[in-house]
Amino acid sequence: MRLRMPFGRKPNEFPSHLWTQCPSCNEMLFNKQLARNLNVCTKCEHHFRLGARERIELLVDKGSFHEQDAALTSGDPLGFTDSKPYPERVAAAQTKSGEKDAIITGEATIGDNPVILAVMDFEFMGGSMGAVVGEKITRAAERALAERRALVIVSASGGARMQEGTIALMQMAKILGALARLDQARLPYVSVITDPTTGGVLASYASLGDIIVAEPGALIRFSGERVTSGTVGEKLPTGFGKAEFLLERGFLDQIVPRPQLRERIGFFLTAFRAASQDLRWSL
Amino acid sequence: MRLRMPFGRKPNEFPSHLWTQCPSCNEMLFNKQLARNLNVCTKCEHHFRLGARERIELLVDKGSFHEQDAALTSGDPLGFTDSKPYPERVAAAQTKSGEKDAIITGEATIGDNPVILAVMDFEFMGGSMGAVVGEKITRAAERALAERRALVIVSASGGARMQEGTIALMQMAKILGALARLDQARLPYVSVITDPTTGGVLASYASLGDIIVAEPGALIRFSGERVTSGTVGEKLPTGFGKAEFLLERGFLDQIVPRPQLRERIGFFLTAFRAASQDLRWSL
Amino acid sequence: MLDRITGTKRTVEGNGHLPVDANLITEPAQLVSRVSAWEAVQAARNIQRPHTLDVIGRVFDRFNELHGDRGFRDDPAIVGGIADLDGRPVVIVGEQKGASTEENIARNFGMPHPEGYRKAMRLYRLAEKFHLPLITFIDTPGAYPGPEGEERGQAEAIAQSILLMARLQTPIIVVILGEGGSGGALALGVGDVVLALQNAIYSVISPEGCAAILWRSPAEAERAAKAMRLSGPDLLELGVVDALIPEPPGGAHTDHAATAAAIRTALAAQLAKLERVPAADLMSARYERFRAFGALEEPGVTAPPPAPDSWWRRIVKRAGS
Amino acid sequence: MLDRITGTKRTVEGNGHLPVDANLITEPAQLVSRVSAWEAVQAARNIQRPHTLDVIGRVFDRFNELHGDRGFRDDPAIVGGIADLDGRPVVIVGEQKGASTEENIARNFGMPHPEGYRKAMRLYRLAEKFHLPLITFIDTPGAYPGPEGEERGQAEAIAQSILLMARLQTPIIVVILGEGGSGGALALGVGDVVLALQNAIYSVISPEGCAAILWRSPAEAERAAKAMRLSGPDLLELGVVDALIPEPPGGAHTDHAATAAAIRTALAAQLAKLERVPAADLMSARYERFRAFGALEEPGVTAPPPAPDSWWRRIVKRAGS
Ligand SMILES: [Zn+2]
Ligand SMILES: [Zn+2]
Repeated sequence: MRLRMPFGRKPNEFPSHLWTQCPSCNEMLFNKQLARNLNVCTKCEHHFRLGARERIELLVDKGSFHEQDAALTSGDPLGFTDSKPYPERVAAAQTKSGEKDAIITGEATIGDNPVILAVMDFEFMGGSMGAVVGEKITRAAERALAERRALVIVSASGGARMQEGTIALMQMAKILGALARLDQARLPYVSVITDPTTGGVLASYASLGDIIVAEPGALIRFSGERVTSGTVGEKLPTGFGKAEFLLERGFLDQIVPRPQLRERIGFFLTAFRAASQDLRWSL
Repeated sequence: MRLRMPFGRKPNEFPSHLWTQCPSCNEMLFNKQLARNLNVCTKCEHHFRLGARERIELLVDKGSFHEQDAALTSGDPLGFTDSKPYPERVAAAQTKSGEKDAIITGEATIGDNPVILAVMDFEFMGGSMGAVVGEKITRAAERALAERRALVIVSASGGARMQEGTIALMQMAKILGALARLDQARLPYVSVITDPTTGGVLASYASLGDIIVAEPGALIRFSGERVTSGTVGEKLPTGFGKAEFLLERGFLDQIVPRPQLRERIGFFLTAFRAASQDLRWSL
Repeated sequence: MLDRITGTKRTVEGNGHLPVDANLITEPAQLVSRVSAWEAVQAARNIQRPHTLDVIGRVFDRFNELHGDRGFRDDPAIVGGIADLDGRPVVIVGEQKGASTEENIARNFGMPHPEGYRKAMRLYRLAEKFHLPLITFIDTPGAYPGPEGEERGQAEAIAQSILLMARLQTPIIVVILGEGGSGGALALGVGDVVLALQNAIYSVISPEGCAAILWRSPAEAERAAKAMRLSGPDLLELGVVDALIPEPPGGAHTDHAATAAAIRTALAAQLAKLERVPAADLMSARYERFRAFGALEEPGVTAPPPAPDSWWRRIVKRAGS
Repeated sequence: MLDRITGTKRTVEGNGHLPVDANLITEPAQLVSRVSAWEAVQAARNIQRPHTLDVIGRVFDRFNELHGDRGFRDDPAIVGGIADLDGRPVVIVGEQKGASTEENIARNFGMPHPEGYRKAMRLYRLAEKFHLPLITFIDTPGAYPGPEGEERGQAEAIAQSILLMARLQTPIIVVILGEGGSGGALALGVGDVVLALQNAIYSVISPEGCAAILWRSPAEAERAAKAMRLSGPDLLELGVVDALIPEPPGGAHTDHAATAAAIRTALAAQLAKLERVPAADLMSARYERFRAFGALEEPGVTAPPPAPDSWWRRIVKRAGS
């Protein structure tokens, strides 16, 4: 991030490993304090991106999370190479992040409601969805079905992972097959959309929740900026593709600030919980 | 209808009980020939309105129609009087038309498919929907359900009958309750919309067919012209509220010229017929 | 569940009322005085009358508004969400008028567009999926009659909404708060129990519209209002509403809190009954409720004898009330 | 039903092919020569290639087009309706490119808007209600990426369409005619059998888009096309399509009639098999078809042994093939 310095200060007063400037209000934020505030600007409440592990921490009841399918890693279905082979790119991303792929899944409780939780991480290859993301979400949905838990997915993704080609595309159908079964069984699915969520992730599970919430200011669009303006060449209105725009257009239930997410999701899950227990109404 | 005379002819050359001028192409049409052509202009194919009895004749397999619930007549739930009492208005309409109310229902076959058919008549109090229309359509739907026949409704109506107040409004819920059961049982319902269909009829059964077709040029809108322009005061585009506009806007499957209606409906009913017979697929 | 569950003179069998619960008005005779139809129209349209969000805030706990139709727009003229009623989660959908000119412009004077009804349907389905009771609040002059509404299928949206409510497999309570304008109201109006505030109105067309057509003069609206029998006691007599919720002496607009308290009591009592009714019985009862409307004559046809064990008796038995 | 019903190396158990029916190509080795990826891209985009309505007209009898999404607009980039295939009624939905510049403008170059996918969904539900087999034709550069598409929920419409196809209780055959562009293609692409014309392509992003992002230059599209493995034989090897329908020697654009005849033969043969499969088995098989995609490594986890009586065996038994 390029730092624009407040008037009268010199750059070296704010070394970037210690400070971050808020792109929204320009405030210089002390990194540790920013992290303590869940990566939300203490001045203007701008929501910075958040890693999957930190996200899980803030979403679940303390200590309730148990990771599943942690060992899954990507194959190389196409034998794909651009400037370097796909497996090398994955390995580099794994080394850098300490994670195996762009998603972490597991069981937890949220407001005492048993859930299966899947959280994407944009830092891992742009949160791109390949077979690992597809498999982990599908297993998550299947587990939710088997154990009659709710499913919560937090999306943050540039879309399908190009290096896995149509196999990445097929993950959309694979995941949605599992979501269809979950829906049939009347188990709740809450989709949480965070900055940024685009492409094949938005065009599949992110857009299908019984409840869909987004974080303030999140970029949410089907086409990447490049594609939309490049292909069609039209000027876009301000705020286009931001969460607030999507809310107005009818695609979000709510925009929920990060500190309220756990409580809000818990409220919905508690409200939905009775359904699967009332046999008079089984269809 | 005000006659505009073609150049050089005198009005008395075309006595109005023998001739009708086409409002679309101005051609003078000999009434008997017009009737033989199903009330469609022989020159420009403008579709004139058609009475319910004539409509039934052209829709069903020859001789297959048997009327049902023919004796039903309206009560006076509100004790309604404007310039004259409602029962007097009904009696006058009955005398003038020889019909009991604005709809005729019965069983028939269309292309050898067993159907229950309901046909509205705009000439009877503007095809308005009161309890008789509501009851006859509801019975038609219930009979279709009991006998596993398809339901075909031909609409032509100014909307709910004001003189029956909220009782007329309730007919919409009553009819749609029966249509919901028909849908649940996977029995086909074809809605045929003719000129004009507006208000509560359009906002209930006319808009809900598995297949919805309309006749060319039919006026089809939720609000009467008066209400729309009066209340909001906007200028309306040409063709607004005509069948062709509705087709473009996605609310009609097809516009079907009158002479092709029977065959077209028969095609759809034949295609849908297998469903109720295939037990592997019963849900 | 009032009439249809417990059996009253407005049901097929025509027997008398059971004791009235929750202080509801189920007989016009219970009213000390009866306002004129035109006074009811004025009261129902009073801008200071409690509107949907105001009522929701006072009647329910932890209301979480849900937005959007998932296809075109979030219509501000219809609001909805999930909240608790006495600790029990319910889905709420209501038409929303403004309490000021500014809010009325934002809310389109409570006249929904098609996407408003499509938002409502989305929430109806949510209620059904999770078996949450559905409570709707009606308060609209009618569906928006302008060209945009026509273009996006106002009639289709209303028809689908009525159809969906008719088949929705979860208990539904309808409350008419103010104006119940025609199809735009009925799109939220197909329920197991239909209640109305004492001074609410419900009509097939506005009195002004009726007067313009039948009397050829909007100035005859007062006369039309009377003829249409759109006031609370009229609707009660016609069976269109099952009971009236009493308003404070000066009218609902004089005391929002007291009005909300009466609504809350009524909802809690009805919901407690509805929740004991098995799904299949509830669906039959809802069907029969609307099936029964209509003043008809049918010479030569004798009415079929009532079934020995009718739908509402079954329900009364199972519900044990 | 090819692979999944009869069992091939691309199913879980990895056994060999059963005899090939309807002259379909189920092994790349059956191809005399293999065009380059870039040649396939050119062929798939050839404006003279047979497009959906042209194919429908030649393959089916008595096609009756059905219009509209019942909510916003009739999208000309998606066509659909009911027709007969060998006297058996089916529902057809397909993406429609133009055969001329004028038609391409009218058809938006085969790029559907959200209302196009919503029209498709309406027809999917119609097929399900009346248990008519569904046949879809894919031919699109992708869903329209412009602002109107975003505003009306392009992503939501595609997601709902995929979800609906995944659960739709009627047999589905998918045919990729030309370009299979990403999610805009997959919205019509979830079937029990997925076929492609020999020179059709299917990809997660256009070669140009891929090149622009990964090679930072659209000029590298040819290289990207090769790397993405988007041509017919590649898709066959990946299991993304179940079989290729052979094109005439000069390519489909040289002989529309022969191409249509090959499609017709393939559809009739597959449909005859699919129709014998009970609903529950079909739904399981469709689930497993897409469930199986993914090259994965999972250290420390041994794959579970195959179930003794797996979904496809059950189907083979019942279908008796
Ligand atoms: Zn800030
Ligand atoms: Zn003419």
